[in-house]
Amino acid sequence: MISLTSPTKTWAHSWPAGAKLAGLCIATLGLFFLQSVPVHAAVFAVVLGLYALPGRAFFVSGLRKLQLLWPFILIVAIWHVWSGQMAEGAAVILRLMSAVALANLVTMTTRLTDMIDVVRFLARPFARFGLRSDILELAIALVIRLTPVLIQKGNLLSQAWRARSRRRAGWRIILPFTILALDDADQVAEALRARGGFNT
Amino acid sequence: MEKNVALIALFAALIAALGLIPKITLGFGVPITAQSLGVMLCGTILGSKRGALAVLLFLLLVAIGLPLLSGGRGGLGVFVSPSAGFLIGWPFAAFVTGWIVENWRSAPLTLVAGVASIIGGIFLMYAFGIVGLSVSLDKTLIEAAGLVSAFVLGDVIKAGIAGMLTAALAKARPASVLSRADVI
Amino acid sequence: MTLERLNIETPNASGSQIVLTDLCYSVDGKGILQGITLKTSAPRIGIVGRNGSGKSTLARILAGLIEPTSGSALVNGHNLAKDRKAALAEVGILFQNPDHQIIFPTVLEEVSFGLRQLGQAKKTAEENARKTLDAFGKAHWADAYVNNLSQGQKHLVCLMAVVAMQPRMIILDEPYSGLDIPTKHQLTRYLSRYQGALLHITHDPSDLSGYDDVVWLEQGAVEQSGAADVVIPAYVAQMNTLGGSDDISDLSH
Amino acid sequence: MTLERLNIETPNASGSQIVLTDLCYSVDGKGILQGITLKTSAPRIGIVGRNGSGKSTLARILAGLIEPTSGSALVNGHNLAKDRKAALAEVGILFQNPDHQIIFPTVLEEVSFGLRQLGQAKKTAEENARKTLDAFGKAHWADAYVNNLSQGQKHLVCLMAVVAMQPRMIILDEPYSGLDIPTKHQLTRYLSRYQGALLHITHDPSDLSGYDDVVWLEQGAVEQSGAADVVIPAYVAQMNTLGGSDDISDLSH
Ligand SMILES: Nc1ncnc2c1ncn2[C@@H]1O[C@H](COP(=O)(O)OP(=O)(O)OP(=O)(O)O)[C@@H](O)[C@H]1O
Ligand SMILES: Nc1ncnc2c1ncn2[C@@H]1O[C@H](COP(=O)(O)OP(=O)(O)OP(=O)(O)O)[C@@H](O)[C@H]1O
Ligand SMILES: O=C(O)CCCC[C@@H]1SC[C@@H]2NC(=O)N[C@@H]21
Ligand SMILES: [Mg+2]
Ligand SMILES: [Mg+2]
Repeated sequence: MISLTSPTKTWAHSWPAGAKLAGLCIATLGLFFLQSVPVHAAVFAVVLGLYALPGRAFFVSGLRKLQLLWPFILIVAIWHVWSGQMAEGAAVILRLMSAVALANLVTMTTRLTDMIDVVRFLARPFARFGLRSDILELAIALVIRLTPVLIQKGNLLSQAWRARSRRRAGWRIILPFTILALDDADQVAEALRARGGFNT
Repeated sequence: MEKNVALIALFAALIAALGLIPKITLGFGVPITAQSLGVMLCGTILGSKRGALAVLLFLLLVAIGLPLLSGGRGGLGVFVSPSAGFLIGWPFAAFVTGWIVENWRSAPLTLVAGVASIIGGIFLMYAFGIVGLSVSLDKTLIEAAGLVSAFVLGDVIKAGIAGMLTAALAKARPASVLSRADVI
Repeated sequence: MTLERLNIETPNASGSQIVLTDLCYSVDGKGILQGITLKTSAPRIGIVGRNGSGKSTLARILAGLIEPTSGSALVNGHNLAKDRKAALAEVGILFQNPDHQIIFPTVLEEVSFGLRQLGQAKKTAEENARKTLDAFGKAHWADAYVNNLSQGQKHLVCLMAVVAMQPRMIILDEPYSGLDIPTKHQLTRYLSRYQGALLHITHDPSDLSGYDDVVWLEQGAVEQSGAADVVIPAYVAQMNTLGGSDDISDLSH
Repeated sequence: MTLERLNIETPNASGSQIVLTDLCYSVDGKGILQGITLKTSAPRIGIVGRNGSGKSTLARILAGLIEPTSGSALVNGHNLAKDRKAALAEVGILFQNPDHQIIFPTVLEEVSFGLRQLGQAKKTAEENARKTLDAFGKAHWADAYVNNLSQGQKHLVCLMAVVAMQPRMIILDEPYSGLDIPTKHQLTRYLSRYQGALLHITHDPSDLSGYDDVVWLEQGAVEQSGAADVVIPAYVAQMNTLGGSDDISDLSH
């Protein structure tokens, strides 16, 4: 599975992931205290500038991710035009786009392994409640490894349905699919135990 | 221990796989997705704790940048988007759904799991979703509730499916419905 | 319905006409099958080739489960990816792993599903499913939960589900892997009685004794195809040579 | 660490002492293994038996993955279900399906995981994992994604992950099913060089040529055990007889 990290290398790729995330938190919080439309517009322009710095490919793929917001933007726009509160509407839309764009920016410039390091760091205080960071890391690896396997098996199941039916598979294959997942869990548990499990 | 980790990881993967069932994006951008059925199943099959952990693990992977939400979305952006309230509600929904199935033993499992899914996967989940929408779109709670009503029909059907699936599973493989297994 | 394609003891099976024209299939731009052209109407066809050579993919195209990226695949003149109604009458497919095939919790539900899809009413479908179980001497399995069956037993359930629909051709994707010797013998016997065509994917050339034609795939293309007694020896010779060398297939990415 | 158990070319493998005493295993009151008593320290042991006879269950008990319901299983004097630390040094297991065994997304992570479990530091573990890849001539696989590998390649990854841990015995649960001929030859060759013991479950008696002892299980009990050249012919004869009859294993529930 390919993570959403951008293949275009930027200078931000080498910044510490923890700092980027902390910065993102503060910036997002800040956005909710801003009310002025010109300031929001300026912020959004700066964000777009950040997207433009690494080059065209990065900019385009970043905008494509923002595109997913158009239904929200449309509905808020219609709403505010109808109620006549244009300024509030513009602020809401700009804030939404800036917040999502900034968050995506961190995702696009942070490697998966760096993210996992942050997770390990953040998990540390929870150790006293029994959260072991090695187990958490392993669980992350397992999901990354097994999601494609499960999806492939799901595809085979729906083909098995189609092989005997003129219609597409309905919700009914979710039962055998769940059983596959449960079987896989049994086997993975054994594979883990066979190599030491968590007690060594 | 290994078994619990494997189950939690596999159900996180199951939610991810359900994201491939084509989503329908409504007028206001939050998709109708089979992934919320996955959340209900986590509760009804794995039970409260494991179910909630599986959903949390799934969200953690989304947050660190894997494209596991329906339509191949993911990353930190979705947690500040209008969907965020729902996403935050997911683990609570799974927990409450699972808790009800664990503790309400006097009725047939189809009914219990179905009703539990409605309480956890609709009432509770929508409470979170409505707050999220109202914050992110700057609407009142009532207005946000109006938007969310578009999900009701689909989610009632999903709750029905979760109920039937859980009961069918309990018949075919009793040991695998952990929310009802007496050794936890 | 009688199990006419199964019951007749002296095999005199009839083939289906398979016509593949410059067939290509790719996923995400990665070519999996390339320019396959083939014509056969033998009643017993084998497909051999190394792991990943595209055998299962070809099988799924023949069954109409996936559509070729370019080129065409016709079975008895039908494009089965488009014409699903014809597909059900033309082709049944036995997947390699029964866990990927079985959809319902009990044996009877599983076997009658396909019959209902053929348009039979619920009662008729169940009756006919029971007849199929009977023909295999497995009437007592009707209400058994599939999950309690052993691997070999699950395989047989899948086979019965396919046979019940009486397709003109059955595609078998490594039907014997993981089966014990007696089960394998018995399945072989059931299958040899089948009056329709069989298209059998296998890694064990001895499974194909008595077969008419064999297609040998290599990296998504036809390496050789024709009469079984020509292709099989060539295939076995090359496989043994490769087995002597030390490369476990290249990893060129 | 050197791969001493792998590198020596002239096989002179040493066995592990396996002692099973009145071993029983049941799930939900259903007996799966019954009263198995057995003692062997042969370096090459085969296990045969019909589908559902309990072979994989026995393998899991020997690897210490599950505990016998009653009776005892000792490998070189250790109770491996209890003593998991000893288990890692004593037994490695290769499952039939590599997708059930491979835990990590990349080859290096997969191979080094077991070494870290043995207590090696992250860096040492990675170095040793690379050495193992090297010994198999697969150093360039280190960063490959498992999902892009072929079936045979995944099998080899599993084998390398097990071999890296240098257990005294490797249990193989139908390691060749679904593999093409060359891959099978190559894996056979890698395995034959292994200096530890091998315990090999298979449905194909020819996989066991050159083996010392064979255990034949039937419905959860030992039907016959002893020298391979005694047990295998008896087993094959009975399987062929059964294959001639028409019952495809009883379903007695
Ligand atoms: N959906 C898919 N996406 C990407 N690659 C695929 C997909 N399906 C198959 N492949 C690749 O296509 C090739 C052919 O696969 P296929 O399953 O047809 O091989 P096969 O001949 O049946 O092998 P085996 O003998 O191992 O069963 C393999 O390299 C496989 O990895
Ligand atoms: N967890 C379980 N619950 C119930 N029954 C089980 C369980 N595990 C195994 N069995 C049953 O125990 C029997 C032995 O299974 P096992 O997998 O050991 O057989 P096997 O000899 O390895 O067969 P095969 O050759 O098909 O791999 C089978 O009848 C199986 O259905
Ligand atoms: O953005 C996403 O992908 C997830 C959004 C959450 C969707 C919610 S969950 C409850 C409700 N029912 C649906 O089908 N969708 C919403
Ligand atoms: Mg195949
Ligand atoms: Mg087995």
